[in-house]
Amino acid sequence: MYETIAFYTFAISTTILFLITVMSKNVLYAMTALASGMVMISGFFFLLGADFLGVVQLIVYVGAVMALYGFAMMFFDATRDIKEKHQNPALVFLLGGLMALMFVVIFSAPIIGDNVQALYPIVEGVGNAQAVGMVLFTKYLVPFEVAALMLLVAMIAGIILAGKKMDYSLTTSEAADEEINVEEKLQADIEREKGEA
Amino acid sequence: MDTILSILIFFPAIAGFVGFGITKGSAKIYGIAVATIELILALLLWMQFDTSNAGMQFTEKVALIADFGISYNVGVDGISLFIVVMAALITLLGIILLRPDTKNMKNMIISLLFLEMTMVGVFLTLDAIIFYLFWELSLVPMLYIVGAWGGKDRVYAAVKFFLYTFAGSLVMLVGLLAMAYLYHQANGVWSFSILDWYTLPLTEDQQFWLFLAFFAGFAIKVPMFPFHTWLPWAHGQAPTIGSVILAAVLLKMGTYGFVRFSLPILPDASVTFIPLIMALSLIMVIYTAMIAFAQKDMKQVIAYSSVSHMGIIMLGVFAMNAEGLGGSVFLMLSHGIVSGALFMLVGVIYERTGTKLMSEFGGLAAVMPIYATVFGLMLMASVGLPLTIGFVGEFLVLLGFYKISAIGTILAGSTIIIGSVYMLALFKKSFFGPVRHEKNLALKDLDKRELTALIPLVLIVVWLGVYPKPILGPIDNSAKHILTQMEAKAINPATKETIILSKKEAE
Amino acid sequence: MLEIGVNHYLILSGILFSIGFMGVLRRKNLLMLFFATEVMLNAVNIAFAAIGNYYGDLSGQMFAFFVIAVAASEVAVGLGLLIVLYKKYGSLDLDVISSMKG
Amino acid sequence: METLVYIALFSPFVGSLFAGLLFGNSPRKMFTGWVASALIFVTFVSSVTLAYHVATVGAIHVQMMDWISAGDLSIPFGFVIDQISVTMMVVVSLVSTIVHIYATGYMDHDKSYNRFFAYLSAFVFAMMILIMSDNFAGLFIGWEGVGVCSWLLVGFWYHKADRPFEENPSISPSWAANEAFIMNRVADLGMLVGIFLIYWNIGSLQYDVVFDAMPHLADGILVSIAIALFIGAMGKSAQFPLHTWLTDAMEGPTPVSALIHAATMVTAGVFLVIRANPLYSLEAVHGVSMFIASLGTFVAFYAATMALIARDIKRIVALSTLSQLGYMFAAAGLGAYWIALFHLAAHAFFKALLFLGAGNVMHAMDDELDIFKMGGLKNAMRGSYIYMGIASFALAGLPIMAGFYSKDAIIETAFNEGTYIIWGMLVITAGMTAFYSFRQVFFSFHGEKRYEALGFHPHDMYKYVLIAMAPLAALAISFGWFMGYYKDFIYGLNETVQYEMSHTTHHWAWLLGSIVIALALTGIFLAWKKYAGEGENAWKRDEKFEASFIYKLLENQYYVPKFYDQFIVQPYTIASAKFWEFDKKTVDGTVDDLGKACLNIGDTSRGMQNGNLSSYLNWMGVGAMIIVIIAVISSVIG
Repeated sequence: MYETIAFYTFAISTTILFLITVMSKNVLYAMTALASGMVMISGFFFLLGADFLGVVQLIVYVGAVMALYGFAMMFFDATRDIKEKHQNPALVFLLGGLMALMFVVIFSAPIIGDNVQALYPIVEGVGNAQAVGMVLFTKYLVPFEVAALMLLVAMIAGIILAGKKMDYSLTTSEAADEEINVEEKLQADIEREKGEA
Repeated sequence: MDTILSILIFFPAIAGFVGFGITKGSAKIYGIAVATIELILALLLWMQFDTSNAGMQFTEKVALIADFGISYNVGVDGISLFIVVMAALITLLGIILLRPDTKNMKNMIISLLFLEMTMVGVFLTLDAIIFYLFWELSLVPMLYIVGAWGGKDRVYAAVKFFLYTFAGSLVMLVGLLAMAYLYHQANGVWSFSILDWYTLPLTEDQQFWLFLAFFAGFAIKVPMFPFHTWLPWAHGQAPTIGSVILAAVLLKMGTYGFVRFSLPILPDASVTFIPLIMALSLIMVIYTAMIAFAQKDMKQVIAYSSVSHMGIIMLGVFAMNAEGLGGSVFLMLSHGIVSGALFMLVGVIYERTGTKLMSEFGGLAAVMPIYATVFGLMLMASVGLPLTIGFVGEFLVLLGFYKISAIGTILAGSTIIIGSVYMLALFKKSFFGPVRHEKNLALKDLDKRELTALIPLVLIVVWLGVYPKPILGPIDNSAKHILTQMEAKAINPATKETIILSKKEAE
Repeated sequence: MLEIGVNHYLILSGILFSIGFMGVLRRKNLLMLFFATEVMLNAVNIAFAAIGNYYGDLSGQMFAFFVIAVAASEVAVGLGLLIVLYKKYGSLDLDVISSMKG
Repeated sequence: METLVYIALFSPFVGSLFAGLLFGNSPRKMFTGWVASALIFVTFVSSVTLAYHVATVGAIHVQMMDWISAGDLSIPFGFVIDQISVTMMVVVSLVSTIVHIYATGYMDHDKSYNRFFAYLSAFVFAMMILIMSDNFAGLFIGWEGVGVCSWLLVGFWYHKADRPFEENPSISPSWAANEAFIMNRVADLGMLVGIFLIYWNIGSLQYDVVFDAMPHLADGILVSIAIALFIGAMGKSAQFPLHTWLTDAMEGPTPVSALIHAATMVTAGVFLVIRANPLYSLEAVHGVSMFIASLGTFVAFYAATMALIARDIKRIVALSTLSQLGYMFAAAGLGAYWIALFHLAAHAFFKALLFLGAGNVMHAMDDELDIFKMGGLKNAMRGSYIYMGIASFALAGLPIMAGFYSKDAIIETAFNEGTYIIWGMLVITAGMTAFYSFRQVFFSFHGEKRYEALGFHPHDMYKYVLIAMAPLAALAISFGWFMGYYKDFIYGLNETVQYEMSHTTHHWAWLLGSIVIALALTGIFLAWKKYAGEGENAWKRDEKFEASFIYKLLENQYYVPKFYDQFIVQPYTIASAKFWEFDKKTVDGTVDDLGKACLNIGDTSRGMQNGNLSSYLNWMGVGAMIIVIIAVISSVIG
């Protein structure tokens, strides 16, 4: 019974929070709602018996990722409301709604899983963290190491991209830049001259 | 001697590569030399050819992708032999006729040599994938020839030619793949060998769709009405050599495809489709002949007349008896020779005057008597005068098709009337009457270069008109062979009834 | 209705995914787009975990782990790029950053 | 004897090659004409020898080589020399020899003299193939061959410009040549169909095989074959409605008209019917034969009416040829094949003579053709006058002359068969024939010397030419005397060619003959009265008559050429232009539109690539949606 209550509580709250994330004009609100949504999601994991995953969710998402977002936002002007031009909002809602409807329709049908064999069954009597560890470091060792490497690479990339000088374009050469964005270039030049003056 | 077919196919290509290293001035000589050697090889093949054997000869087979049954597989029979010889001959004469001051002569020669490889390849290969490969490759040099040396709308014409034929052959490719798939289903192994396909039994339904797929590729190439409109453009814009090869050899690829693929592989569908083919061919014969009459440009007259004659060839292919089929293959050759010569002749006058409009000429017979004589002879061959090459094929085709439909034959036979109408109108407008323009009085008659290119064709036109046996014999053998295969393979008794192997047996 | 089965989780996951999807369609600000993708990733994670639970298999969780790992690296690199973009254009609005007009 | 056959066949070919290949492009060389003439003479001599051989020993059948063999079809180059072909050979080679010699004089100022002889000899060669071939395909070779030579020769003076129809009904030599060729091709198609029918029903094209098998065929097939072959014959022999080319073909040089369009080629149709006599005498095709006879009679009458008022000297002769061809067809259609053949031979002699005489007149009058501008030439051109007179007497069918025997026999045949309408029309036509042929003679040789006012200085042809024409004159007079011998000769061929008058006809023959002679004499007398007078009796133009409807109708050849122009040529031209338009606009246009549609779709959808990531995402979303929807639908369906 408590599972039902918990599920619906978490479900309703995540839905609302994520809707706020998606619809809010204010970045800060959006980020806050996202972070809260993440926390709520970890609740599902606990409900589903994936304790370790829930913890990781909390640590990685709510802790690390949100912190990163937080830091990143310092570079941007986060206080101002975001102005966006919505060309055809109706279409967006229609598509989103349709998508949701589809998923509801699809998943309403009972799942038939008789012929599915559990490849890595959950070992009875062992805690979730242990079970995860056993699978992760045996069967999924190589992907795990690759993921680790990927994270390392991502970290280095993040540092380099964010840490370079402000007036230096990393992604494009100057020549190509000129061709593509003559106007912006001109404006930037004017601004720089102003600054020097 | 065992590898003579491979040599025939690849010698021009290798020579083409070597040609990149030739100096500009000697390019034409080089081209003539290569084409001569190729022709000699082709003639050698003919000498070695066993005329009593109706099947494939000189076969070579090298597996390329064994898992999918794709192999380099070549062979020659009575039908392909002469088309290859003709392709080699026409290429040689075309190169001879090239003006020495053609721009980028070297590139032209190289294009022509590559084109020769693809042409010979198409007619000799027995593997569907390799066939398709050569089939498509042949577009490329032609695209260059039209696009680089053509008239003022050359790019439009070249692109149209390329895209149109390419679109059709893609559908054909689907058909080829489906065919291989069906073969795999039936036998458990992949094979793209046409000879294997000949033995594969197919239901009528499968044949129906496969026929349509093949039809898309071949019909556009032929070109059958209503897919013919690329041809006048291509001819109108192509340089002389381009038109000559296009009309003489490339169009024959379409009808050859029908003979090699559609008939023996899909006998029941071929019979089912006779009414459609007949209707389209008759429209081709009559409608395009009338259009030819309305033309003002000499070259366009001949271009449309090509379409008209291809209609007759198509009728012969679907006559379902040895007379018609043999006749249509012979007509392919004769049309190649005659239309090639006619395009050369138009090229000759175009070089001199810079125009192809008939209204600019008149009275040329008095100014250029030899030219007029050669033109007149080719014209007579084109309208199917007995004792010229044009008659034999046309007569046999009409004779053969009479068994299928008397009315159809009478309508198709009107080609001898309306064919002479547009041809004689052309001749009258350009060669008869008073000389209309002062400047035409100074025109020079054929020179040595042009005579060298044209005299062999004249001789062939007369020789094969009087004594077609050396060529008709092997063709007839192979045509009967194909019909035997068809009859053996046909599943519908009505088909067996339509195919007439021998008249005596039918009675 | 009261008995929470795998279907419930999947439906929820679908709805959340659709919310994220809507965000992706609707948002013009790159940062907000990132948020929307995070929503979608999380929605998928729920589905993984639910299915894994349903079959008594750990593979679902494993995939969820890797999704989280990928999400983390994506954020790291993506934010770096965002910063570079912001430096270059002074804005994160996609309507401003449209240099690939064909 | 075989060698002789080949000599007869190929010596004209050699002559043609000699004149054409060696000297075709060089300036006029008199000896080419003589060499060609000599070679034709060789043919003549061989033909006569062969005729003797046929008469004494029997027919000769030779096979030279295979021509076409495909499937079961096997066509050899084979030649058969029997009574029919040898008759034709002798006639053709004799007339050809004389025309060749005549042409050496007639064409001696023409710069294309050598070319002329190349064509003329080539024609004789083709004609020989036509006659001698032992199968229908070989016949067709000759058939088309003579067609081409006729095209070349009618269009010999190709440099002449087109003139409007009102000025010159045959427009120009090149136009007339094309007309002749194309109209013949129409008929050739019929003949081809006949050949196809024969092949698919009998399996061979050899005459002997075909005629042996004929009686066993179904009636319907026989009738079809008979009709198809006769359509072929109609074209070559210029029977209505394919007759207009013959008068226009008079644009060619006169020797050509004499040889091709009077004596030989135009009789090929008659020859075909005679050749196929085992077919046409079958009971099943009686209807077709009757049709042939009726059409022949009609054409005889029809052409004669036009000849009554024609002004062009060559046209008159051409129309009389047409009329006489009608007689031949009447005889052949009624079953009197040998009489038709006999008339063919007789006609060849006197008509060639008539034409050559007309040629002399033209030559003398600087190519003036209008008989209204001639008159009183008899003193200036005595030789030609005599020849023309003889030929006209023969044509009119006066006693002793060749025409009397042959034509009278035809008329008798019509009586004998009980086809009295045909008989009546033929008799009337005989009267008209006499009138128009003498009208022409009197117009040109008697009466006032109208040419003097126009500044002509006529002079007769070279002596040797006139002498060369003498054999023709002799035969025009005497050929009929040999009718009995000829009958014995040709009866040796087969039964169907034999034809005997019934007893009653024999009984009344004297009366029938008298009627014809009386009518002919009346015709001549009328012509004399009207056109031969001098001084105050001299002929004057009758403006009122020339304005009458009948005159206009005849002058315009019953408006048949007009009809062809209005209802065939022009619609064809317009339809061609329309088709071209259609081809460009609709057929090609559709293809272009397809290409343009692709281009436009690309151009329009290029807007999607606006560089805005957000809109890309939207498109992606739409795509994802579509995929999901498809997935749902397919899972529901399948």
